[in-house]
Amino acid sequence: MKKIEAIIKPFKLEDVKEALVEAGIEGMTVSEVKGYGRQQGHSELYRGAEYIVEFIPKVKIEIVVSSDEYANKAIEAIKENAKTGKIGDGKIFVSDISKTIRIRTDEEDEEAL
Amino acid sequence: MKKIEAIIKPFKLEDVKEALVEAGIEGMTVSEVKGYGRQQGHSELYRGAEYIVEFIPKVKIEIVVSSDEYANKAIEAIKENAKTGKIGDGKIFVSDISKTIRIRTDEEDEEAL
Amino acid sequence: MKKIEAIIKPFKLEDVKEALVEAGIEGMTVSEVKGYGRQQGHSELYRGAEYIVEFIPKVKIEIVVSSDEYANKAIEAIKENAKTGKIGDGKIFVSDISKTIRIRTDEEDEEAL
Amino acid sequence: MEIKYIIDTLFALFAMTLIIFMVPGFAMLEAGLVRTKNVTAVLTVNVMIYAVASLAFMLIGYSLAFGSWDNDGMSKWAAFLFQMAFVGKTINIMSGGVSERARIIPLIFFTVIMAAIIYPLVVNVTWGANFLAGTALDISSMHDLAGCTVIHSTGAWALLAAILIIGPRRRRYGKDGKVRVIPASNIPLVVLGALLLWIGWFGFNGGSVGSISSKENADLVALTIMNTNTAGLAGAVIVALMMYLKYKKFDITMILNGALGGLVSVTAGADIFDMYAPIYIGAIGGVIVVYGVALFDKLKLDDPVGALSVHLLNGIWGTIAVALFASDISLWAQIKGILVVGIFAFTSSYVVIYVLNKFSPFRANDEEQLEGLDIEECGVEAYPEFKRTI
Amino acid sequence: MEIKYIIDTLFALFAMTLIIFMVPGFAMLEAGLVRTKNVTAVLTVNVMIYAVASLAFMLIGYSLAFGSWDNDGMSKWAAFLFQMAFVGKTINIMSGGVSERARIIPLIFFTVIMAAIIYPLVVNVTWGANFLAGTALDISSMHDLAGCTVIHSTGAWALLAAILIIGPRRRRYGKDGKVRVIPASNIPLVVLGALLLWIGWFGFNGGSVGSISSKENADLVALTIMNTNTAGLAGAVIVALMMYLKYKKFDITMILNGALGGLVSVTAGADIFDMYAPIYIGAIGGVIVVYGVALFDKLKLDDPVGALSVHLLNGIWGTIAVALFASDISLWAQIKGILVVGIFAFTSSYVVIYVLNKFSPFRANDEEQLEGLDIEECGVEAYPEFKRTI
Amino acid sequence: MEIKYIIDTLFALFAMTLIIFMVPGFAMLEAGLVRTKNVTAVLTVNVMIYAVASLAFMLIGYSLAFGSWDNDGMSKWAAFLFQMAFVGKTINIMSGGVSERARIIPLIFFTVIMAAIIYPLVVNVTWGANFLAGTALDISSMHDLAGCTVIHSTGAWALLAAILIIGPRRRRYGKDGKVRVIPASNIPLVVLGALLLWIGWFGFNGGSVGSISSKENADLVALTIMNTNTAGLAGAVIVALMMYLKYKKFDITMILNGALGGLVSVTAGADIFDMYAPIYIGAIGGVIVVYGVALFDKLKLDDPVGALSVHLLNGIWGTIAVALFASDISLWAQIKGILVVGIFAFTSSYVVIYVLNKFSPFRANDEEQLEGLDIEECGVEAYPEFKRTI
Ligand SMILES: Nc1ncnc2c1ncn2[C@@H]1O[C@H](COP(=O)(O)OP(=O)(O)O)[C@@H](O)[C@H]1O
Ligand SMILES: Nc1ncnc2c1ncn2[C@@H]1O[C@H](COP(=O)(O)OP(=O)(O)O)[C@@H](O)[C@H]1O
Ligand SMILES: Nc1ncnc2c1ncn2[C@@H]1O[C@H](COP(=O)(O)OP(=O)(O)O)[C@@H](O)[C@H]1O
Repeated sequence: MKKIEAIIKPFKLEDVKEALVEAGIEGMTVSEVKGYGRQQGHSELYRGAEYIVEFIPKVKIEIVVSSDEYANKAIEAIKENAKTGKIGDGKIFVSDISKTIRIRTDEEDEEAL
Repeated sequence: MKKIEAIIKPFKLEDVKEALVEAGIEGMTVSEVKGYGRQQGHSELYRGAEYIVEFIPKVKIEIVVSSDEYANKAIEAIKENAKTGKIGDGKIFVSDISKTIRIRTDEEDEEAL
Repeated sequence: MKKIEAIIKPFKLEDVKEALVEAGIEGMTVSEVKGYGRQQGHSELYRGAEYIVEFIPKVKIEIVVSSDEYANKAIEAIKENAKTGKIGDGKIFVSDISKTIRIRTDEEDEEAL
Repeated sequence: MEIKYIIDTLFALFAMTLIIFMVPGFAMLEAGLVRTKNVTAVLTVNVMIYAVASLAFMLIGYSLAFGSWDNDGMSKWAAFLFQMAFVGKTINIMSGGVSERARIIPLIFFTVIMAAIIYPLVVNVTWGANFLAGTALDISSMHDLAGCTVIHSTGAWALLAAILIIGPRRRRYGKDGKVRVIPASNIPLVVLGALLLWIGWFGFNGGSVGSISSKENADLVALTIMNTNTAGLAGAVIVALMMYLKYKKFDITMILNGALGGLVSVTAGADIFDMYAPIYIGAIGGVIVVYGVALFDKLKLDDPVGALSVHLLNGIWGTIAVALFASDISLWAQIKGILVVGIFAFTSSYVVIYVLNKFSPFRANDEEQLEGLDIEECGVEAYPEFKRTI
Repeated sequence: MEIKYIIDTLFALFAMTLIIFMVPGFAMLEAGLVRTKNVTAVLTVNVMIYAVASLAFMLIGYSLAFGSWDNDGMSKWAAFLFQMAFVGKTINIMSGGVSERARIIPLIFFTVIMAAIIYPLVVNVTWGANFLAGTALDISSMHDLAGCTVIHSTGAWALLAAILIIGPRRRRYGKDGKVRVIPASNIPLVVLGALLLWIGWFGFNGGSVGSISSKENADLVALTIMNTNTAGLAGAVIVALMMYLKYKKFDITMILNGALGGLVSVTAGADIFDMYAPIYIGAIGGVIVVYGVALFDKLKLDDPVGALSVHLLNGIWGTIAVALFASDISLWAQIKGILVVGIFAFTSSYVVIYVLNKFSPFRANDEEQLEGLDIEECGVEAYPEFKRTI
Repeated sequence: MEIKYIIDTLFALFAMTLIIFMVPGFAMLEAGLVRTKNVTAVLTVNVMIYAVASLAFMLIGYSLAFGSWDNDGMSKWAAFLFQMAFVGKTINIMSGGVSERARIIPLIFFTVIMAAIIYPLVVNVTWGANFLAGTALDISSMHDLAGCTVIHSTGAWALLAAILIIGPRRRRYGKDGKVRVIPASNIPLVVLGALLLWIGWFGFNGGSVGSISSKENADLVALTIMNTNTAGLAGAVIVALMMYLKYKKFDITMILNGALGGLVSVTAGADIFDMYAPIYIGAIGGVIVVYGVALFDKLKLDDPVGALSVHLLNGIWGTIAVALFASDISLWAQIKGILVVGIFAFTSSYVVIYVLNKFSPFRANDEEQLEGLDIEECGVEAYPEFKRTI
């Protein structure tokens, strides 16, 4: 099984989620993270003084899939829908998962996904 | 070493944590995430209009353990205590960790856990 | 490729980030998590009654690097800058990443980092 | 005489306006004290209480209490508005203490009955037409300037009845008897609310003097407001001291409850105390709150905002204190008033809540409480964009 | 006579102060209704409106409206302050309805013109010097106690013009015509704001009687405040009922809009209604809000705070209601007033906004809206330490 | 005469009530300006200041300041309440400027001494019994209507002393001399607080006229309130302009400080300026705040709420402005007043804080500051359920 982690721009989440669902991915877990990279943070003000906010809000999507086929589908869906072409679009990381369990049913691996 | 990631219902955290501690798991890291899956989101209102909140609050527990034995103990503790039997109870994912370091002491691997 | 996950004390983030950048790590993703371990939580009050807050705010840094060399650099940077010597300094976990994609450019693996 | 009529009308409108600030006051206080998942629900309850209780009092309760709308001393509309500003408070006291678990619909039904009948009957026999006049139960000689018994105790007796019937919040008391502490979610709102209540109290007690249009009354009104304030100060200070001695920390949630306890305790006699008595009365009021909160928790009477200690215990203490600190007040008259009102308010509320509860259960079930009343009862999250911590 | 002068000055200052509470009132209401990324911007707009509009009115508008600063009945400074307290409200109504997308600079320009010219001209022909006196357009016989048409409709006509020119928020209406619901971000602020507005209304309507210094006027002021309050109560109750019947839930955001709708609807005639009429008028006002909000959404007129329903529809309804519920008021005079003011306010606002828009575009572009106006326009996040959920 | 007594009592109670709204005003302003981890602590300090300072003033300070409680013009209780409403403000100014690092216990000790002795002595020689009468230091000819020097400067001199002794917040100034910006955590609270202060200022300055019960006084009170308001408007507008010119952005935290600076600057002479002078005075006050905030940061005087600029610089400017913009005011008398009060307030505060600091250190150590004063000093988190971002 593969785990796909994608760091994307927050406002792209809805499009990505819909594309994933269309691609047959039935479950995912998302969280709000902050990113640091080439994309520049913006400056803010407080009582007449400027400062830089370096960490930029991003959304992380985690998807575990049972097969390479699904992994590729998921990657494609994310790539297509998270892209704006501007710096900061984010990254996709793929790694291995050795076991999956659905807590409700005790089902394991493929059946749990 | 193994990493166990569990996505559970937030109100089950306390029970799960206690069971893990009892099972000899001395450390864990938790975070608030949002889940999308078979469990349906609820509808909310704003000025007389209804809308659906699709992402459901979940808690993610991450535990790194030194051995398969502990991994199994942890999985059992989670499975037993996170279960309500209703859709949305969540998933457990297991993967490999190649190295662990305790920052305070520079201890590595088994000793760091 | 390697993924380095570090759980550190929140106020150490800035130092760690700067050290990572100096070590040539150009990107990272951070998130606010809660930790449970040997470090004791503090007690709080509400209307004259005391209670214990067990989960302690921590920051998780995730860095994916292309080589063991960079991995070691990153680990060194984190170890040196996150250390206070007191309980609760946190842990570093290393695992494998099989694929990386930069969404903006479709670049893969080393090139994506 | 016209000028007195004008000035007292203006004065009543001023006092009434201050009391209306207690509507946001209660709303913010309670919104700050409950968990984020129940914030919209308590806010909705607060708004509905103001709306429903005021209308019910206007259409039914006011006549029941006073027999007629006539008024010689000031505009009858101003006199009504001033009284109307009180009625919701009784119910606020009750609703606050059952928050995080009581459903809105039955609370609204209870509001109607409280504002149209129960509270007006209490007013009738104390400040109003007094249908008990001449009977053995006549309590009109109780000195209760601004409702220590008439309002605070009445509301809190209703709360006690409600808590007995509705029970505690889910998992508030563990199987092992342990008390689970459920902290306040938004301290700035708690402070804002408490301070708005404090300011409202100036109108509440000062306005209850009834007239400012003579030299004596001007002095009386000013003294009343000063005494009111002093008791609040003393309540806050003593509780701060107690908290510091116990924990070396200043627990603001308790300090504010102490201030409110002090304010309640001076409400019965602020017009007839000298300027020092409120220091003692308010300080004792603060102490009562500290022990009261612990006591009610031991009794497993779950009261998220501390209303039983603030309003019931101090409602009683304040009414008795008049006899202790002011001259020419009969202790027996005060106690009789407390008893008659207490028995009537508790019994009638108990019966009404008991019966209502059969048709429209007050208690949200465990699953609803877990999800939070905001989504269950209102469909509106209080802070949808703010990430909640576990 | 001196005593009347003194009392009416004091009364005007009291009423003025209550109205100024509407400045935080509007600010908190709108800050609670918009998304967290636009909170600082709406707050800044609210503060700037108060500052700029009041200065413009002082330097230009007041003379234009009333012809002179002289006043016999009370201190001319008090009379000015009372009127000055009104002017920002017109613009608050407009700015609230275009929040989350309108830039600050053009809003400030519009504020100057509205406060210095447009609103003063409306006041001139209704409550003021009346340069239309004797012409066919003379509308001074319209009964509009506290600005149902003069303030609420005027501001809302400007809003309608602004919405037509500026357009809806980014992605508010999907390509498929679907309406995307954008919920309020902070319900306690919404409730606090609405309740402060409510209290401010006592000063707004009560103070508009103009004098309290006779027995008749004291009665009139008190009745006006009571009727104002009653209509708000009725608006809240009816909307609560409608929401409950439809969803079995109490949508507080709509209930408060209902209350505000009720308050607007009674503003034209609160001084001449009997005590029951406001129940009907306010209830109808509430119903209008419920259907109005849905209607404007169907028309794709994006109004994040519901100002068109609350202020425009109820401004019209309230002005008409005077003729229906009070005697001796000509329906035609009311309608004529609505039309003349409406046509003037809408047209002039439209032209001004249209022209301003050429030089300094009102609409923040999609990217800026996405980032949020706080960072774009103010550089200040409203809640920088609070983690936002997705 | 009785009617004057009554009206002035009512007026003083009205003004006092408005000033008390500054208690939540300061509390919300400061709670919004500090980081979330220090919110409960500043709120607690604000509540304790009100409680302790008022009691100390009642028991000791008031007699020290005025020599006697007697009053012919109004109820002596009302006169006291009005004065009591002032005293906490001096300390609020001081405590706000050392927030995020000053511990509560020593602040409370200082509150006692300030409210019982230091501030009463300042009042004694300016508005009160004047034990300096006839000496070379007699400054009773300084015109300071509502405490530009007596309150604002006094509090801010104490703040300056405190900052010098306590030092800046942890890591506020980097080793390399760089200033680390620490942004406000809750902008709606900042706006709410500032607007409540603004409204309170009407009572502060208007009430300081002392009587409304003659035609002249009614005019004077109304003019004073109008001028007060105008200066606040001008301060806000000028700072908005400066921010926009510099950053093309509207920094609301600075704009509000500008408004407050304007309000302070008009406080000494609002009763004797014509209606245009406050525009200039307030605008200059706003400019002073902008440069002042930057200046104090360069001097490494860490003042999280900008109190030195708002209250000290503008306290001085406002006192001088009286001589520049009003006739018949001696510039020397004003400067002498500033100097005498300044030297006394600074020196006495410095000594008191220095000595207190030996017994009960003011400064929370670095680790406590890192954890936040809420947990260290109060044990109560302000927003426990809200996830904090890094
Ligand atoms: N090496 C890395 N490890 C983990 N996360 C990274 C890494 N590099 C980038 N990221 C994440 O991806 C986001 C986008 O990266 P950035 O360099 O700004 O732009 P781009 O993806 O267009 O190259 C960052 O904000 C960060 O969250
Ligand atoms: N493929 C997946 N990858 C990652 N997380 C998942 C996946 N499927 C489900 N989840 C997580 O598990 C949670 C529960 O899944 P759901 O399908 O709702 O119910 P159940 O676990 O009972 O089958 C989801 O809310 C989501 O957070
Ligand atoms: N086995 C584990 N798995 C995952 N996270 C852990 C584990 N053990 C510790 N942690 C994380 O590391 C943090 C620090 O651990 P702790 O035991 O308190 O101190 P130390 O790191 O000094 O040994 C914890 O708060 C938790 O977030």
